[in-house]
Amino acid sequence: MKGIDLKVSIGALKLKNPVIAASGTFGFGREYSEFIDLNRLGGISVKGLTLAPRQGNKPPRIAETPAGILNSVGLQNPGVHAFLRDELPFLKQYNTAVIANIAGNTIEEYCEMAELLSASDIDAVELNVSCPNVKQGGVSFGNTAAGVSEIVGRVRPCCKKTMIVKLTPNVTDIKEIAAAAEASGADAISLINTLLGMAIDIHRRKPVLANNTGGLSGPAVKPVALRMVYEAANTVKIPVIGMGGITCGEDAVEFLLAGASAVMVGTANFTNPHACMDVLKGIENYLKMYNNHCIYDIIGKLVVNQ
Amino acid sequence: MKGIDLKVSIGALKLKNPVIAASGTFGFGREYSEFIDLNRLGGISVKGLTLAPRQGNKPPRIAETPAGILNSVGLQNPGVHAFLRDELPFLKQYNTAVIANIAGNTIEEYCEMAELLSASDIDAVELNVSCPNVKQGGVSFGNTAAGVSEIVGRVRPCCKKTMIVKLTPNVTDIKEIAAAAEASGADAISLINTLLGMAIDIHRRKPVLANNTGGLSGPAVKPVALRMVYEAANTVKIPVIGMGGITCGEDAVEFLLAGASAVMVGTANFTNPHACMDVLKGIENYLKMYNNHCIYDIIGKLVVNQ
Amino acid sequence: MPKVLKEKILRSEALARSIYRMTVESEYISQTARPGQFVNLKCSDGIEPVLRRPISICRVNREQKTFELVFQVRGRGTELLSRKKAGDSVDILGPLGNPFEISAHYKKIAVVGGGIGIFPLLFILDEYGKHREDNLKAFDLSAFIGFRDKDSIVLKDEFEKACDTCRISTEDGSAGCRGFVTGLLEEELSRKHYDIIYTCGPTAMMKKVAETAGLYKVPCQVSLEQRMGCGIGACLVCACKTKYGDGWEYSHVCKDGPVFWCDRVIFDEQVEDFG
Amino acid sequence: MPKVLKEKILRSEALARSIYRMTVESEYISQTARPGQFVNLKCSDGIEPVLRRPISICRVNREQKTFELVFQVRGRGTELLSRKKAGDSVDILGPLGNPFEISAHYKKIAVVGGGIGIFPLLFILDEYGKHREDNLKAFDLSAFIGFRDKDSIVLKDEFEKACDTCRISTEDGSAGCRGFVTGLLEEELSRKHYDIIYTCGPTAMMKKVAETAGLYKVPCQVSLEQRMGCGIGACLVCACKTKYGDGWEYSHVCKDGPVFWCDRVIFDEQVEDFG
Ligand SMILES: Cc1cc2nc3c(=O)[nH]c(=O)nc-3n(C[C@H](O)[C@H](O)[C@H](O)COP(=O)(O)OP(=O)(O)OC[C@H]3O[C@@H](n4cnc5c(N)ncnc54)[C@H](O)[C@@H]3O)c2cc1C
Ligand SMILES: Cc1cc2nc3c(=O)[nH]c(=O)nc-3n(C[C@H](O)[C@H](O)[C@H](O)COP(=O)(O)OP(=O)(O)OC[C@H]3O[C@@H](n4cnc5c(N)ncnc54)[C@H](O)[C@@H]3O)c2cc1C
Ligand SMILES: Cc1cc2nc3c(=O)[nH]c(=O)nc-3n(C[C@H](O)[C@H](O)[C@H](O)COP(=O)(O)O)c2cc1C
Ligand SMILES: Cc1cc2nc3c(=O)[nH]c(=O)nc-3n(C[C@H](O)[C@H](O)[C@H](O)COP(=O)(O)O)c2cc1C
Ligand code: FES
Ligand code: FES
Repeated sequence: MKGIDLKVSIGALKLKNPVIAASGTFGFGREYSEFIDLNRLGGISVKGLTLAPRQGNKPPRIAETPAGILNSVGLQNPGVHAFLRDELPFLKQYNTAVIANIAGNTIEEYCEMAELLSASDIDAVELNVSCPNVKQGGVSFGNTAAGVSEIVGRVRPCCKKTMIVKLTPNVTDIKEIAAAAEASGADAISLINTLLGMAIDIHRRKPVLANNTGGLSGPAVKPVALRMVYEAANTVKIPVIGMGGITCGEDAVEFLLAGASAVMVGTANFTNPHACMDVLKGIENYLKMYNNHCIYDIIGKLVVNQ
Repeated sequence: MKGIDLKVSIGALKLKNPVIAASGTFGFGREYSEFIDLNRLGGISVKGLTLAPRQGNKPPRIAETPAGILNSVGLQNPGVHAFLRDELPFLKQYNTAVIANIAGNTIEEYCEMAELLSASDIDAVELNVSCPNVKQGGVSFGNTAAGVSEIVGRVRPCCKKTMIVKLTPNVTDIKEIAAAAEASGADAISLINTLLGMAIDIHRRKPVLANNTGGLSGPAVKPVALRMVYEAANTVKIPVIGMGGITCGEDAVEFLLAGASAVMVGTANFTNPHACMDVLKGIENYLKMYNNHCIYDIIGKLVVNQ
Repeated sequence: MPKVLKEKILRSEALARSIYRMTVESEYISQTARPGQFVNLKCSDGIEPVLRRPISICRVNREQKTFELVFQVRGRGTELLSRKKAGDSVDILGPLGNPFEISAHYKKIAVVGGGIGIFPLLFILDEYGKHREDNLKAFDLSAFIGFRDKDSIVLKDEFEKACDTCRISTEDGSAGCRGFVTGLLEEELSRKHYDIIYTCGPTAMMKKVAETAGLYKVPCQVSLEQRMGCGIGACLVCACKTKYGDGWEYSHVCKDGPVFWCDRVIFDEQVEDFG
Repeated sequence: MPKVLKEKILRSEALARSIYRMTVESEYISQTARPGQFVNLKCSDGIEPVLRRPISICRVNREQKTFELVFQVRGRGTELLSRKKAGDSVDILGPLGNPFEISAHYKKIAVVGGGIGIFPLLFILDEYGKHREDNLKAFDLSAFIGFRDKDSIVLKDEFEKACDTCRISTEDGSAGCRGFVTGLLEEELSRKHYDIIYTCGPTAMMKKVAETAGLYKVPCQVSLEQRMGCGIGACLVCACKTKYGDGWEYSHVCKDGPVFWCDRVIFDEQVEDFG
């Protein structure tokens, strides 16, 4: 890393590098701390939190698809109180940004969580307005600009931390949604959450997932994610955190060139527990190869064809 | 095929079996006639036609992505007149349904083409209101329910043939769009067209496609396609033609169980010029294995989890 | 502590139609793995398939620093694994999960398995076998293993060598007793006491074994299966219903299991089935 | 007429760093293929990568019913191809595309190639070579082949054997003439007449060759490349700009080419480059 400046700013939050573990794929960091040095991560977005504990959906919760997976965990989590009590102290041992990913059934719940978290040691809040796996909640706000404006606008005053709004890709026009998040006070946006999908067990003539549908992630979604990140980054001035199918440094560089200030690595952790570190090394190697000394030398540096 | 009834109805159109070659992936049938017996196909949806000939977009027009491809052909085609003169006679030698896929820059163009085609020997018109690769045209109508209503409603009186409306997956709510197509007079809907995506050449720091973005197809999109077909089929009463990532009989059966009355096979033709026949055989084998004698024994027979 | 390892395959052989045994050289796994634990294998070095595949550790050889996996070809992942040859390397994440409780307090031991569930049971017998060598009389090891038919019987010799009593059932009666292995167990329990029962196999079988064990008040451990994402407890996809106070909760097979005391498990949702 | 064939690989060998030659047994391709045609290969039997990869037919052996492909490892597809071994089978779609125009009317023939573009040129020389055997004096075959440096030179012996004059250039001068192969051609044309020039290689090179040929009024055929989908003319992705009346149109490399008369090609968009 000598000589290469990987620091990025997400609003007021400074990350030592642009590689963040994506929410829901990294637990609360404990499991992966056996494989990688969490101190070397730009940040960790923890498993989606709700106000009350949630059991999540019935199993099976996962199906494999071509170059991707569908999941329908349904936000199983111990609740934000238990997180603050039982998990945050562990994470705070490490020198990495802790991002609390939150989802509520109502705007009031989002606000209550934002307040609780504002009083804590976390570094940023990621408002998940886009979880496809819970009936009420997230996604109903996330799929219209009006819904996003309302929730972001109302949570903003309750949230003293850097506030990232995580967008769903299941929309007609991501630019409009991104603009709404920015206008309503988001410090940054992150995208994409999963694409709503389905898989069918033709022998049982039933959906593979007990929840019938699930969220698609992994390499399969990368082209869609990249297009949306590019569109969003060219719409808003706030930082964009890009994700969707990133497995290596080259993938991450695509998102950075498209305008992302940081990237999140999700599904790739399952295949390769060292994925976040491999992505980081890959970015560094790319910068070295092109003699770029600063990560901002590549962020948004895509030249589009006329 | 003895004993198994594969015939399906798409509005007034009867297909001998539910396997149709997807528009844009099968040319005007000539090339594939060297590999498969076109008489055995349920139908052929020809390359998207426009009123005037079109050169299409600059190359490169294709990029490979994980389990998928992005294309940006941009509707290169000789125009509907040349099609009727030079291509249709060839296709009409075969005993298979010929579906004319059309795209216009204006509603008037759609109407003019529908009239021309209504006077011809073709079997059905597929209104492409969803091509992501041309600036004007298709997609601007296809991504709102109002746009779909308008175009379908206005083309309907000009179209004496079975009228299939092909929907774009790049929308927030496919149910709403499907319902709009039905209410405005579509005889059937087909979906999905391609998902808008992007790929970046990190060494040139430019998009791989000269057109910057392109349409994603192939196995990668199957879970999204299947979910949308399921949603659409449970919204409308008219037949649904399902597609997106079908490569084999098992894939097709997933779509049929989800409610599709027929399937289209696109990208798989590139990998395997016999793909349509393999899909057909796979469907037959599945029916035999479960002792189903009629294709309608499986159409829409998915049992969802409660 | 699990590790990601690139290890060398020493041998790969077909044991029966669609059943393969792979012997892998691994200092780390061979020294640290315990019965009931599993490894999560990458099946190709491309991006497809995306997920690793969980396979139980069937046996270890601490001296030769090897371990064995036995698996059935079910789909693309296991198909790719079956094509690997001696000399190829394989990307392994493991050892994973909580092992069976093996204790010298238990003297009369029964293992009950069906289908691909029998493989991890061999490792249990081996562990008690070691104790037995020191103290021959004290241990009594029984194995009840069930198969579909004669042709699907595998590892019979190995089981017979590893225990005192080995009884086999086949569903069609083409070898051993006709019927399910649970019948053999019931028969045996009606006339003999066991200190512990370990079971692995189809859900219906394990449920029945658990009930029978309950009836005879024999402690019983089951090894569950569920589709997995990460294999290490981070993604929460591998949920299984377990008792929690008066109610229930979703535990996770990869982290809280795969081995559970049977009275903690609620079998009503255990739909996945590797029979 | 192209076919989908499952053929056996007889030999696979590295010719230089990242350059491989694969010899494939194929009655059909060996008997029907003509110089300039290509095959479209499936690189794995999984779904990844989705697209086939186009590779020119480098040579055929009609007696032994084999043909050769020579390719450079560029990415995942060619990497997978390079791992295939003798005895493996390979899924081939071919022969595809329009061949070079080979005619006994042409007596003084030059082939000009750079990088991986040189491989299909060998097949041209072979074809004229056959005529030459019957009528030794009549034909004069020259090859001008360019490489980056000494270490990337491949098939030198084969080219030397297949023609009368073989001149090599390297960009760094580490072997043959220093500079580009187009320099060699210009030098030669200034003192000798050719009846036809065939060229394949980086776009910039072909463009220059085409210009030079134009200057000396020598008919010239070029072999273009473009990313492909179907390889058979159905998907229209492999567009290349060609003259049409007073204007231009998009032709398709797989169907209308890959071989074109150079005066039909408009090089301004020919961005793809396999130098
Ligand atoms: C802890 C654990 C230990 C295991 N140990 C062994 C073992 O020792 N030997 C052995 O042969 N198998 C074992 N399995 C099962 C093995 O993991 C699956 O058979 C394998 O993952 C199937 O992969 P595939 O790609 O071949 O099949 P896929 O194509 O993925 O699926 C084929 C069929 O198997 C079912 N399936 C796939 N994955 C799972 C899963 N994780 N759980 C339940 N059903 C699934 C699907 O419904 C599908 O119908 C174990 C599973 C677990 C969870
Ligand atoms: C008609 C024809 C004949 C060919 N003959 C030969 C031959 O004889 N020997 C040989 O070594 N190569 C030949 N090629 C090139 C060969 O097809 C590509 O190198 C190969 O497809 C790359 O696949 P990959 O998976 O290894 O690389 P990818 O991972 O797909 O790409 C690696 C790099 O190559 C570029 N690339 C990939 N595909 C193409 C393409 N179709 N056109 C242009 N650029 C591309 C990409 O920009 C990328 O940077 C030929 C191509 C064509 C169109
Ligand atoms: C098993 C699983 C659980 C997830 N849970 C959450 C979550 O709780 N909150 C959230 O915002 N995103 C969640 N996601 C979405 C990811 O954070 C990420 O947006 C998505 O997976 C795309 O990135 P990837 O392709 O790198 O996985 C989850 C994804 C997976 C695979
Ligand atoms: C190269 C290419 C060209 C296409 N051209 C058209 C077109 O002209 N009209 C149209 O309606 N769909 C077109 N499509 C979309 C396909 O018909 C189909 O909707 C899509 O590819 C999804 O199916 P698949 O995954 O089986 O390919 C095209 C797709 C490809 C790959
Ligand atoms: S597989 Fe991820 S928690 Fe068990
Ligand atoms: S590759 Fe499909 S038309 Fe040329």
